[in-house]
Amino acid sequence: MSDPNLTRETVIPQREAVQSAEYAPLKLHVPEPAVRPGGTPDFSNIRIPRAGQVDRPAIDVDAEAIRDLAFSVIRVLNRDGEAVGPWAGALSDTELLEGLRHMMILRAFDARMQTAQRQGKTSFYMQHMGEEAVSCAFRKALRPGDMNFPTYRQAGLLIAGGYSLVEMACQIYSNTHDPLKGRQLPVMYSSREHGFFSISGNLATQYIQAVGWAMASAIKNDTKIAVGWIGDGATAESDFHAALVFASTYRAPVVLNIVNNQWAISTFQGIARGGSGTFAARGLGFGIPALRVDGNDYLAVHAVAKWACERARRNLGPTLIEHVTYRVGAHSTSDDPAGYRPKTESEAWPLGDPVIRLKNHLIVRGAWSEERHKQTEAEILDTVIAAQKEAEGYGTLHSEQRPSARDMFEGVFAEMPPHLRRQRQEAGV
Amino acid sequence: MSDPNLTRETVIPQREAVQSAEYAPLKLHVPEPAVRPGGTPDFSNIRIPRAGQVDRPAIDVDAEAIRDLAFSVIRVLNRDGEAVGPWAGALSDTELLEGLRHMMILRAFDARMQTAQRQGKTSFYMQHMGEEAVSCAFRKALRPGDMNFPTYRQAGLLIAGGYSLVEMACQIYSNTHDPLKGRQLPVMYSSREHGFFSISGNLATQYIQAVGWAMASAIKNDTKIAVGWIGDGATAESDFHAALVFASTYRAPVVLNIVNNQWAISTFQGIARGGSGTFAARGLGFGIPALRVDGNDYLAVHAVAKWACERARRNLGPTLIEHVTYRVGAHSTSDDPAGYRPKTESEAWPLGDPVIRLKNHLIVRGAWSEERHKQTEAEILDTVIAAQKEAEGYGTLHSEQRPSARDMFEGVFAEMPPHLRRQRQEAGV
Amino acid sequence: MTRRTMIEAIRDAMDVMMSRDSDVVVFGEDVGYFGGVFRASQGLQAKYGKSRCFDTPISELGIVGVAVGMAAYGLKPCVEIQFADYMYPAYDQIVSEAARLRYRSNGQFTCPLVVRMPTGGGIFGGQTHSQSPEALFTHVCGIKTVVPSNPRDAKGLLISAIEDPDPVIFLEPKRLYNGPFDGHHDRPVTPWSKHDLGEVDDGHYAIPLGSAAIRRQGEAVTILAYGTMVHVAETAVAEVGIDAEIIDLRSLLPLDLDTIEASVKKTGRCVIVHEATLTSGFGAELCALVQTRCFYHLEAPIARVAGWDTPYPHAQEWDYFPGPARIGRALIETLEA
Amino acid sequence: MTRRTMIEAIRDAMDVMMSRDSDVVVFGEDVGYFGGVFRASQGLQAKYGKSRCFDTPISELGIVGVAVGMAAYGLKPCVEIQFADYMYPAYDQIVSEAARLRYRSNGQFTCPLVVRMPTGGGIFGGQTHSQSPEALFTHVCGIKTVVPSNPRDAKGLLISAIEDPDPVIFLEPKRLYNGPFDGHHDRPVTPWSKHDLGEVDDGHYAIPLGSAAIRRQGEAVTILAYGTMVHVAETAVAEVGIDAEIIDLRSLLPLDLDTIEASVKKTGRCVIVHEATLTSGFGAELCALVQTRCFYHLEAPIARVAGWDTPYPHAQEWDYFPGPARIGRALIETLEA
Ligand SMILES: Cc1ncc(C[n+]2csc(CCOP(=O)(O)OP(=O)(O)O)c2C)c(N)n1
Ligand SMILES: Cc1ncc(C[n+]2csc(CCOP(=O)(O)OP(=O)(O)O)c2C)c(N)n1
Ligand SMILES: [Mg+2]
Ligand SMILES: [Mg+2]
Repeated sequence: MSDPNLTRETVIPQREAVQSAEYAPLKLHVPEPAVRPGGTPDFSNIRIPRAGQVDRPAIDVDAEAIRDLAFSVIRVLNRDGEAVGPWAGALSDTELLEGLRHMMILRAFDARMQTAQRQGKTSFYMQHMGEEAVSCAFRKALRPGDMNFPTYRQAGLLIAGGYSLVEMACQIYSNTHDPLKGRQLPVMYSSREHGFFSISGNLATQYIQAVGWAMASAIKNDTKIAVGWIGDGATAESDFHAALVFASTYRAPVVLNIVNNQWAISTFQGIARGGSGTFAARGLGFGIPALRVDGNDYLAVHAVAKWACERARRNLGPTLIEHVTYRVGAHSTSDDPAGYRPKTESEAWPLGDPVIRLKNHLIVRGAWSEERHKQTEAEILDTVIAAQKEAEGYGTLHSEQRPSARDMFEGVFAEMPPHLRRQRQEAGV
Repeated sequence: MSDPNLTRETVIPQREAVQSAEYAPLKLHVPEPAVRPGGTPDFSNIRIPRAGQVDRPAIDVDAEAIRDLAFSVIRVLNRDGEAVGPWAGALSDTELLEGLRHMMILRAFDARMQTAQRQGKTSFYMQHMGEEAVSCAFRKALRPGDMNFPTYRQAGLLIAGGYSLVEMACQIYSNTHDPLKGRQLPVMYSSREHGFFSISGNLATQYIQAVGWAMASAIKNDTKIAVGWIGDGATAESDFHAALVFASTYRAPVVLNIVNNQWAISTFQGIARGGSGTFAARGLGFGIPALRVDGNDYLAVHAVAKWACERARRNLGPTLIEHVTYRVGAHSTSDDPAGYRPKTESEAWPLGDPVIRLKNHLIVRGAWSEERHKQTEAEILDTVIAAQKEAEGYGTLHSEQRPSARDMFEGVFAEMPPHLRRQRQEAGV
Repeated sequence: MTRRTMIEAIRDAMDVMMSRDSDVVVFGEDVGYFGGVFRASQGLQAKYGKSRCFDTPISELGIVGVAVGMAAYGLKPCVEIQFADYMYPAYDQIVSEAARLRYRSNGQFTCPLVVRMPTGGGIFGGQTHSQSPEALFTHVCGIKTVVPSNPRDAKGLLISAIEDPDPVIFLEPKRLYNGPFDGHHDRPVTPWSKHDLGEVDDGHYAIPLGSAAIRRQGEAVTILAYGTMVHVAETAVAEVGIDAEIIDLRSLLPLDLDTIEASVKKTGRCVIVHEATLTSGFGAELCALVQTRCFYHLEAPIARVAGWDTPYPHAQEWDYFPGPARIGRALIETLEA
Repeated sequence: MTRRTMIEAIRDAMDVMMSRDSDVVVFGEDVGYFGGVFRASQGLQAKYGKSRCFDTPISELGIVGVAVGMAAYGLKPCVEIQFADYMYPAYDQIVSEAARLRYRSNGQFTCPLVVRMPTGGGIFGGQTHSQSPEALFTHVCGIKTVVPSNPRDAKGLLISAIEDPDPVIFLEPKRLYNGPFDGHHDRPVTPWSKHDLGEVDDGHYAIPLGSAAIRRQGEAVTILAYGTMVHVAETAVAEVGIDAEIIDLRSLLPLDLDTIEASVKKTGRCVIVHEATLTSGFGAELCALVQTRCFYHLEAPIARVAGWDTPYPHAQEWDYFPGPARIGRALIETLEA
């Protein structure tokens, strides 16, 4: 098995000497990450294929014919910042510049909101640091009407989809302009208009719903497709299995994304993955074409997304994509990774930083420069600060300006049933 | 993909012509079995490899190295009744005669109980017709202390494990000697002593428990192993996924069996299987060695069971086995297959009848004859009838001799809490 | 007007709605070609095609999960869980997703979904074919819970459920599928064709969710019941010869509290009957509501007659089932209290 | 005797049991190396090794499912569900398996299993980090349900739960982990080190399941509460200046009905408080039991103060939470009724 993403744990020999006659006592195997706090981060065992090496099959290929793609990594940007190989060449300078901009906005927004949370303006925040390319690039493969079923770490879908930063901040602040009326935890956005399904705090539940939405589109002879999102850790949940079963059986027009950012809170990916080598491998058990892509390579993510979406649109059925990336920040503002991984592990991550890699590529292309980058960074910061300020004008979590207790009683049902009316009365609102 | 078990449905080309520019309306794909009632049964599209063709790998083989075994069928008995190939040769005449006997007892017992249900002596029954080899042969690969987590169609584990037919019948009759005190539906046996876990009416739930039991054995440095059982249809359930995830991660000493008898009540196996070709393929997504075996071939099932159990005992981790067989009878006494499949479909089933095949093999070996077979059949019938009569002496479902209402209140907890004592009092028992 | 069994009435409701609204889709285990193990969807695949009525893999999670996605898209799925006892794998999708979607998305996404499931005992189904899990739904805000007791109601309520813009759990007492059940298992079964409520209007009609039906007017005591227990209560009342008022709740949430309150205030006594296990059953909520609302009118403690707090046993089915005798005893005690 | 937070007391209970009994194993999401997101199992892996305390994949079904298998083997698993809101995927394994195993196998297989889970709101966790699903457990026969309100009880009850031969659901009010909560979110947090019940005995001690504790003796009205609400009720009583008797139920099933009955018969009035949504909450069962047992002693309707029948909102957390003001109002109404 060629697995470019092997952590040291999986290299430990699985075989034990076969003993005769009597059996030796059994032992429980508990996978461990290569390094723990105090150790020196080391990803040298991770084999990353050179950019451009992996073939680009026809979209109507058989899953079996491309099973190697579930154990490799599709990459477009090489070390020199050039776009190479069969998956390159789909995006213009303008498109790439837009992509860079989206990632930079997401990063700046994250930084501001992270700080806002620390300042007590809201209760909670989750950032995307290191994973910006995945959602930003994927979004550009979609068409109006397509629907994402995201987790909490795909705000790039909103930003690249043109959703307003002010509305995002209002949701995070649970203020009077919060489109979700203060009902949801920060970052649990919802925007039907922007093809962004309401985020559930429960992991994985939305994955099977994406398949259902796609089946509905097929039932209605529509042309829209659905996109499911899940983290590496959450693939262990039941809904993941249900999604693969139903997608495979009904050949649903859905793209099923796994964002493998190496960690699930404090738990390294080896616990959810077990002995399969990769998460993409899960798709092979269902006859679903499964690809792995360099999630820190904007061009690669976009190219693979395009390929998979085209399959779905052509009624060729589902595709499973594992985005190989790294969660640079803490899991959320409630987490401190220093307790479970070396502090500098992110610096050792071999796939680099998605923003810097795209920036370098654009410079190599002659479409960008360090100066323009700095300038843009400053501009973007201004934009983000302005949006934040505007949102703060509508209140922050603990301010007086917040959704009313009345809003709490609305929307449980389309029409409020008598018992809830009585309760609202009792609450005096 | 070479799938010897393809039904016609999967042969329909999956590809549609790629259209340009605009997209054609999507369509929902709903798999259909090859033939429905009224049609002529036809399994000609099922490719069955010749007996003896499939290699027997070392038990410490890598899952990846034997992935073909998930798409083939391990068979030992050929058309001429000879045992051939690398999986043959493990069983003596005596052992094979014992195996034949077990299958014949199971079949005779089924027939009697089926009739008893029709006579109103109990509410419900489920028979094994056509699948006898699977559980009877597997049982002989186990050692004392090993634990099965069966479904309702593995009574062969009990019979081959020496459990008393009288106790089985008493459970079915819910009479005064029912070891489960009338609490369970007929055939939902339990016998810890015989390595047979309490059957749940809920499909699949016991699959993950088998993994837990095996993990416990490893935690305690024990040498016992666990065996999980599930039907083709039930693999779609969540517990199946959980079992594969945990078994893969902790390399649990467990054998995970899938009994693919082609049907799940009225639903053909293609609905649960989707596009994967086989059920064994599911294991590949987890790095779990996965094999398919001719479930109507006593010798093949036993050989594969031995191989997998040996892996587990040597701490080499889980194995997934798909037993390819056919449910000849109705799903249960509440079902009539005439509503969803051709009446003569079972006769067309290409893997034959497990009892006849083993009988023929023993005759070819010179260890058996038609006469002795008939004689044994008669003897067995007597034994079964005697057991049945004895059980009926302890009552049948609607007779006066049945477990008491008091038994209903016992055993909810180790010690009866006050509220249940009050309720028992209220019931006046 | 046609005489129909409860299964026929349910099938008719789906048929009417599928023909009126192409967004209505029906699926579940064995539901497509075969028409369901209780035959509720028989003929619907032949009539409406495989993409409107189909078989699913055995995954209750998957069935409800895809239904939630379809409902969010704009369809109106009406799905079947083969037995209520098998709804647990779908419980997360019901509670955390279907029930919450409108609220958490502030109405951007909604979930007009019906989950049908056969409930209750009386067919020697043992612990996994007999459960009545209604209280596990009534505790969950954002879903409605309906339990019909006869073919006429079943059709009208199911049509309302399918038309409802929010998720509805539709519990079908399987012991009533073929006829009303008087609680005496040893007596011959009466078919629905012999019962008034087996007369079912043709075509479309809706019975609003949240309105109870008074099955028997009376002055002495109020009986609150639903599903199978409505008929068993009728038997008990006839047998003990008490002038009870029998209220068939029909919908547990929303609940027709006005009808309940008016009745208990009139009779001053109340007996609640359900087949589910007693502790934390829906009877507890009814009891709590009645004692608050009618405290000063109550002349006796409210009694609950329910399944015992044990799994539903196989052989002792009729020891478990809260039959006419137990209800009768509770009625007499309540009147004598 | 050591001053301990509730988390420390819980950890200590597991530590004591793991050292006494090598069959006790502890696992769950982030439970192993890191010691759990609330740090309940911190240090246990280092002390007892990776096969006694370990991380699991994110599958609540899998966690409870393997625990059932382990318990059947003979181990005593004490597993953590990261938040009670995430127990739904495990609900089938709890209801259909853990709760039924002893019964359906007639004692051949048993399930000595503890499922710990943080419950309740008060930390701005929104609808998926604030739920109190106790009523979904009390309706299920075959499992016990425990809710401690302080470190001393938490340790003694958890030890009893681990030693219990049957499955126990152990609900930990997360708002109490670091200190008692008086219901006034705007006041500074009191740590457990300042509270009597933060004094926790060292070593092994057990508080039997099924015995309530009277937190305050009183004559005017009985308050039934558990978990966080015990402390909030204490505040309310102090604020309205009423001589209430406050009963901390500690275990909901088995329930200490004798203590409840004696108290309500003495006071003649009863207010029930819980954080879970009102309808079909455990308060309904308490209300039903009290009205039956104490009917002739009751001088006022039993009142329930509970979470509203809406999902637990984020911004309106304190509008949702049944705080001292609402409890106080109910007390006054009950006294004036
Ligand atoms: C059903 C459920 N179980 C547990 C949790 C708690 N939880 C929140 S995030 C998380 C880790 C998820 O890891 P992964 O899927 O890899 O996504 P990532 O955070 O890395 O993007 C856990 C365990 C939850 N939200 N839902
Ligand atoms: C959780 C659950 N869902 C549904 C059922 C109803 N049911 C009983 S058997 C069955 C079909 C099972 O088919 P398969 O797994 O192939 O096993 P087989 O009967 O063929 O041996 C179904 C749907 C159940 N028992 N449990
Ligand atoms: Mg992750
Ligand atoms: Mg089958």
